Amino acid sequence: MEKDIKFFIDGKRIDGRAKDELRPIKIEVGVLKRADGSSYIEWGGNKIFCAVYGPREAYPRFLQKSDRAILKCRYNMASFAVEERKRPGPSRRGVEIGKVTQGALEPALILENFPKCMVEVNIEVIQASAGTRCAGITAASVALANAGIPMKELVPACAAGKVDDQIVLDLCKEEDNYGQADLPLALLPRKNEFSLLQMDGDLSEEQLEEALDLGRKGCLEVFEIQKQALKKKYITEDVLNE
Amino acid sequence: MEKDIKFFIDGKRIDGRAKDELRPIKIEVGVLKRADGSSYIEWGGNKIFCAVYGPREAYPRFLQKSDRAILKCRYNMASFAVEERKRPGPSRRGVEIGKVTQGALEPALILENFPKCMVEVNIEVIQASAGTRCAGITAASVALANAGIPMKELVPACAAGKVDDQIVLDLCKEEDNYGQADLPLALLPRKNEFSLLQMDGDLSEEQLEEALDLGRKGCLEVFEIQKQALKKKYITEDVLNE
Amino acid sequence: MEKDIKFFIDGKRIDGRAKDELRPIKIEVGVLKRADGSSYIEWGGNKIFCAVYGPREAYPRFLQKSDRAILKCRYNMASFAVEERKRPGPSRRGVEIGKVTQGALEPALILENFPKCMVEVNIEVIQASAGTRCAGITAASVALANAGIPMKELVPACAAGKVDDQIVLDLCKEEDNYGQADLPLALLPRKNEFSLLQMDGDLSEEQLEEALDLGRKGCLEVFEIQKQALKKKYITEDVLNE
Amino acid sequence: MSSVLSDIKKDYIISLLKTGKREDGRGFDDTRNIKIELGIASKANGSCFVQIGDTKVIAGVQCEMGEPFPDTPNQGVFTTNAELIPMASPDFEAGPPREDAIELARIVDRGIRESGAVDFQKLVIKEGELVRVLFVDLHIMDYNGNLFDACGIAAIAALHSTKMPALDEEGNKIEGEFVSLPMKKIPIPCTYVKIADSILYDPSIEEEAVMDSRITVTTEDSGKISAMQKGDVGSFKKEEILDIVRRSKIKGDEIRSLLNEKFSEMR
Amino acid sequence: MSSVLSDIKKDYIISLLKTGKREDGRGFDDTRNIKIELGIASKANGSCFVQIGDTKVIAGVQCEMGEPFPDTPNQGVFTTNAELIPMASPDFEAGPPREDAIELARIVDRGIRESGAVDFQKLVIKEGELVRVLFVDLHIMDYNGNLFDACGIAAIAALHSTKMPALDEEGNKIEGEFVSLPMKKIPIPCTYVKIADSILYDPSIEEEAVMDSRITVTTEDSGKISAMQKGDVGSFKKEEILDIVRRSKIKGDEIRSLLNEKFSEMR
Amino acid sequence: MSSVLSDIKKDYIISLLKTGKREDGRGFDDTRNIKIELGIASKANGSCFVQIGDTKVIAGVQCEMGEPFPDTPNQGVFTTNAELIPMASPDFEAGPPREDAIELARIVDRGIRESGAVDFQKLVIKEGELVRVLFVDLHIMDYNGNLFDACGIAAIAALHSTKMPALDEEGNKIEGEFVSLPMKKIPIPCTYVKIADSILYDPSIEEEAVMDSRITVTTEDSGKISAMQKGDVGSFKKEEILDIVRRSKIKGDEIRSLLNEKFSEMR
Repeated sequence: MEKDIKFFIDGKRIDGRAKDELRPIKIEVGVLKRADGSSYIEWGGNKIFCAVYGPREAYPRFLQKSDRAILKCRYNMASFAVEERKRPGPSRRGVEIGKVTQGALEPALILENFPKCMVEVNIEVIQASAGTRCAGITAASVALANAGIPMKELVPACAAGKVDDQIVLDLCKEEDNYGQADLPLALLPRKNEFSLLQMDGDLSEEQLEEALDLGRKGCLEVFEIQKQALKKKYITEDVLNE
Repeated sequence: MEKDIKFFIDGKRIDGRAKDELRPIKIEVGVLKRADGSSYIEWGGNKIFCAVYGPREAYPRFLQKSDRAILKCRYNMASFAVEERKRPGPSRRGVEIGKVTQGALEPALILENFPKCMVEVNIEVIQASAGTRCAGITAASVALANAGIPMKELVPACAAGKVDDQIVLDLCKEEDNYGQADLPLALLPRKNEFSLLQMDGDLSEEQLEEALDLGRKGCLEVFEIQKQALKKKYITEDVLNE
Repeated sequence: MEKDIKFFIDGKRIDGRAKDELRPIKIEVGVLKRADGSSYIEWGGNKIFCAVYGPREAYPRFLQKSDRAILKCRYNMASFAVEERKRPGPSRRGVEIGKVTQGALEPALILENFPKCMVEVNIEVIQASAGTRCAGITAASVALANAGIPMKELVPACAAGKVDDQIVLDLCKEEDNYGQADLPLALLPRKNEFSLLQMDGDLSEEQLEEALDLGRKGCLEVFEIQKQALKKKYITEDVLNE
Repeated sequence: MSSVLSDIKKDYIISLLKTGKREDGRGFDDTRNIKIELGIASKANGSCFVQIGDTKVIAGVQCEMGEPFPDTPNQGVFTTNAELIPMASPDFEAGPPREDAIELARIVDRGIRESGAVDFQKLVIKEGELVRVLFVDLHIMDYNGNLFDACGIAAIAALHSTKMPALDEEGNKIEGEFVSLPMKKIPIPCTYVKIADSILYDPSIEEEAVMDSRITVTTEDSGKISAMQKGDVGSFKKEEILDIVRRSKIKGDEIRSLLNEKFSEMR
Repeated sequence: MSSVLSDIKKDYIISLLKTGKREDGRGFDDTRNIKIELGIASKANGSCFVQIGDTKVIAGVQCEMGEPFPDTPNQGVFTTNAELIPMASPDFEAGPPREDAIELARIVDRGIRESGAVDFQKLVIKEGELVRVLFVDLHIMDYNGNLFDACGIAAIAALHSTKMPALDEEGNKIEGEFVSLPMKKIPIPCTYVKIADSILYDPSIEEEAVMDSRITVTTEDSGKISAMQKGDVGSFKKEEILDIVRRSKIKGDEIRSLLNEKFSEMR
Repeated sequence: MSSVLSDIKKDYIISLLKTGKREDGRGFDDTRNIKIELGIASKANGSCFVQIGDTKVIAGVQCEMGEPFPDTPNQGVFTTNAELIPMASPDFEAGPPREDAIELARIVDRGIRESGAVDFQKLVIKEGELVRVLFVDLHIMDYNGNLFDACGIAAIAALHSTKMPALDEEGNKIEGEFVSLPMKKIPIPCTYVKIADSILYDPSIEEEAVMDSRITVTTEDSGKISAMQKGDVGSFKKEEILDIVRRSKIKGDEIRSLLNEKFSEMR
């Protein structure tokens, strides 16, 4: 898949970033009226909405668990989010990302309070540009907090990767397409464990360790942005309520 | 969509009708054994069967309404009803027509007597030639009466339209395909309100008023044919029962 | 469909068999761990697994019968079972074979003991070479016995057919493709009735009678192989348990 | 294809059969009233309405052009589809075709295809490239028993009445000219049910509800058997099968005569 | 598209309407706040975010190339799709488009297609062989009433803002050059509901829950009516229809001005 | 992919693990019995039956010819499909592939695709026009834990054993001549579960039912890591991940030896 691309110019990456630098991230909280919790994230060229519904009775019934709520995550990409129109409706890729998103978020939630219920996370990608699953998980975690779902901690996510034999943070489109490895991660910051970990490409053991460390650093930066977004929302609301 | 067609010759329309003249209509009642009520209509080149089932328990259950029966209308066109074979099974067009058919019929029915039940209307187009939705609604209303569903009044339907800047009644195939506007209407004769109204094309306010008036006149003629068909059915049956 | 093929050489068929000779058959019992009963059959070039689950509660509920268990038979051909890859998932052919398989097996089962339950038969064709439905029914009957489903008798199956105006037993691929008739049969040996009977092709009354007789003979041979396979399984288990 | 009928009804039907009578007064080999109307759907290339008793079905035939299947480059394409639409019975549902509809379509399809009723080789316009594509669509309007026979008769009659656009040598339509399908045979399916050892032709819906087993035998003009299909319950003895085959030939000839009459009226 | 609202709420809304007031303080012909943002999805050829009150939708336009339909060899292809995604309402479900989404897509589609808003003939690259294929995809993000107007406005605005790759005479893309769609009109849908004889523009979700009937009228710059659609319940008198048409023209002009402003900002 | 196991069972498994023992007597890094049989489905171009303990899967490979994807004109097409058929478990259902089957297919697909195991460029017959199209179909026959490893091993083994029809320069099949797939590597997936801080290779179905988290690591001959996938519950510490990677290399080499033996038997 590699192409003859110059990934580094004067130590800077294709889009001018340093190796350990994130793309710009902006998170808004409570952007949708109908949903119980919601958020909007712009991350590099990605634009993603997230809506959370629940806890409400799980449906269809056979999905209900007697000892806790279930978490359903739906990841959808709008047909117009990419340059070549995507066929509307669920894709195999979307199904898999929904599944790993659920796996990334669930360890941080306290679902035991709501037996037979479900919490639904809807992630809608309006514009896509590498790293949508990490951006979606990041936004979803904030929307879950906005919906008041009890949680142990927020879940920030961020990819590390390898391009031109170097470990870098938060791959951009060209790095994702033509790089050597992509390692999307989600972090449980307090527990210090990874709840999302996928990798495709080619890494040595040492490179993996370096990438996990760099990815963790990126996740912690994303974590700060998540907290700021929530703080801003609630301070603003407090001010308005006074 | 306009084509270079001569819509009027010596004041007569393509098929020899006057501007305010309906195509020939023939309605038969009780033509199917299995259904609770049924009818068959020939209207111009259209041939349509209608079967009504119910009231019976609504299924699936989440559709049930606690204060009244629901009305389900299914409009289907046989693959061989048109010259270019239609793929079997539901089409987007059929789904929409089913929905507007339900909207046209429901205001005339008394569904409050049957909570948690459903009444099903099945419209099957065997041969199609412009105006199937109006013919279907007309037939369905008669089949509902034949099934003994309580109703405030029958619902006749008929289209008005614009061809060659003239308002005409009951468009034929060529007028429908190459005309300037099509305005299918269903009338509640006693209430004097329209329960079906769709329009595509290009009408001025004055033309709309003229079309509504002409369409209403057409609906009232259809209404007479509906009543005759029911009368004939029940007189015949009375005679046979004696 | 006939081709210019020499079906008989020195009185022997294309694959060297006599007219009334079966292809080699091998049946193993209890080959799958998870299923309640299972079997594996190799019959000529066919390789087929069969798994039986149940009796367990029938699902979805509206399928339940208050006086007996229902029998569900699913016939599936793996994409790679034939030379031209078959699209994965259910086919119209598979649906029909599932239905006739159910019809062939059900008369031999005692389903009245298990109201509201279902017994599921799953037939999976891994390699196909003419006669999969008969091989599947044969294997399924053995797997049902292995699952302990109460039954009146085993159901052996075998096809008769017509090639080159001669009635032969157990068609091979070429005979099936280019022959004159195929008559798959399943036999209830004790009742001496046929519970599977399909035919496509061209038979006179006399040929039909000859084919039914020959097919019955084939079924009875298959019946012996079924019994041996079950005997071997349970003798082996008895020995191991001692 | 089953309804709920009380055991009492079943006992009643069986006790009647023991005295040689059917519930509706018919003899064991009597057909209900048959009505056949060719050309009911005039937009189709061929069509036929068949009513047997209160069972009503319509078959429509449409012709298109397309590529042959790779394994049969010298044959036209033939597809049969059946829709058990909710109109026909309170038990039928909308949605993708269910098992019953698939089985029905496949049996009608084979009854026509395997009998050689249509000369598929004459449907080739350019070998391996362009052939006639035939669709037979079966719509069940009113379901009151014996769908197989009604559909089988409607399909073969619709095919015999089909007029396709005539084509010139390059495969272009000749405006206003039509040709018939190259038909060779009239295979007729005859369905029998067994109820407590009585074997009855043309079962009513009540008889189907209590039947022990069912079988359909398709015969041709020549008396040859071209297809057989045991239904989804029960079993038959060899002697019963041979008896049914003999009776099918007689009934098949009767219906063929009826159709031939209709075909000659049409011309 | 209905929610459960208690009868008490309904009575309250009606009693307010009798005094000439709407629950949210608007006059009968007042729109909720409208926000229109062109180009929200920059990977698409055209896009528009529309917010009416708390209802939020996005329309994306994408252009491909392909064959024309056989019956319109001299026109581009135009397809509209709507997704009532589970994000937008607790009542929407994932899965294939439901009746509501199909109706919505078809109405928006016809409102644009039949009005002649796009000059489809200018989308032909090689007659009968190669044309532009336009997809309009509607994503409902937040459903709080009056989806038809929000979607209709978003679709027409996205089309007006669309930039397609320029093509040379052979139909090859000219790298880096873009052309606008050949737009001719700005049809605007205006939706009204009737509640106890009051007729209200731009219904809120609460008003939709208690409405007796609903109608959408699409008008053009010239004041012509290009489409109408009565909703799925209730009925209207002739006089009511004509009154709504008159009011639609005024509201349609207001929204057209707003869009024209946005379009000129864009240039 | 979960079963219901009582809490008692879970406590029992954990208490055993604390004493360093697994329920079935294995050490933490022991595989259950592995059986590999190449060529089980002889109609396919390549096939492999893999049994790990009581888990049984079959992979079939079929080769067709077709167009390449527009964005990779110089590569063959590769598709992986998995069917969790009802045969394999009382919890699997018939119908379209569920989430689990989609995830399984995608992970096996990427494990092969991204590792460069197949030289896709050598599957091109005519660039941008005609390429080999490879289908890998995975059938799960008996589900008793650790599906990912069983399927990953079956798929790569089936590919290594695949014989495609040889082609002449124009892309026509040379009757009776076959060529192997251009294989470059043998990536092997190794799956580990964490249960109460113990990390176990090749989980049984009982262990999967009580696991806290799961991870699959795919390594190559060179010891390189080519793919990783954390499963759908739980989380891992960095140290745990690095430990698992080290152990995966050892187990991966063991299985590669086993496969290489089979491949040399085959020749």
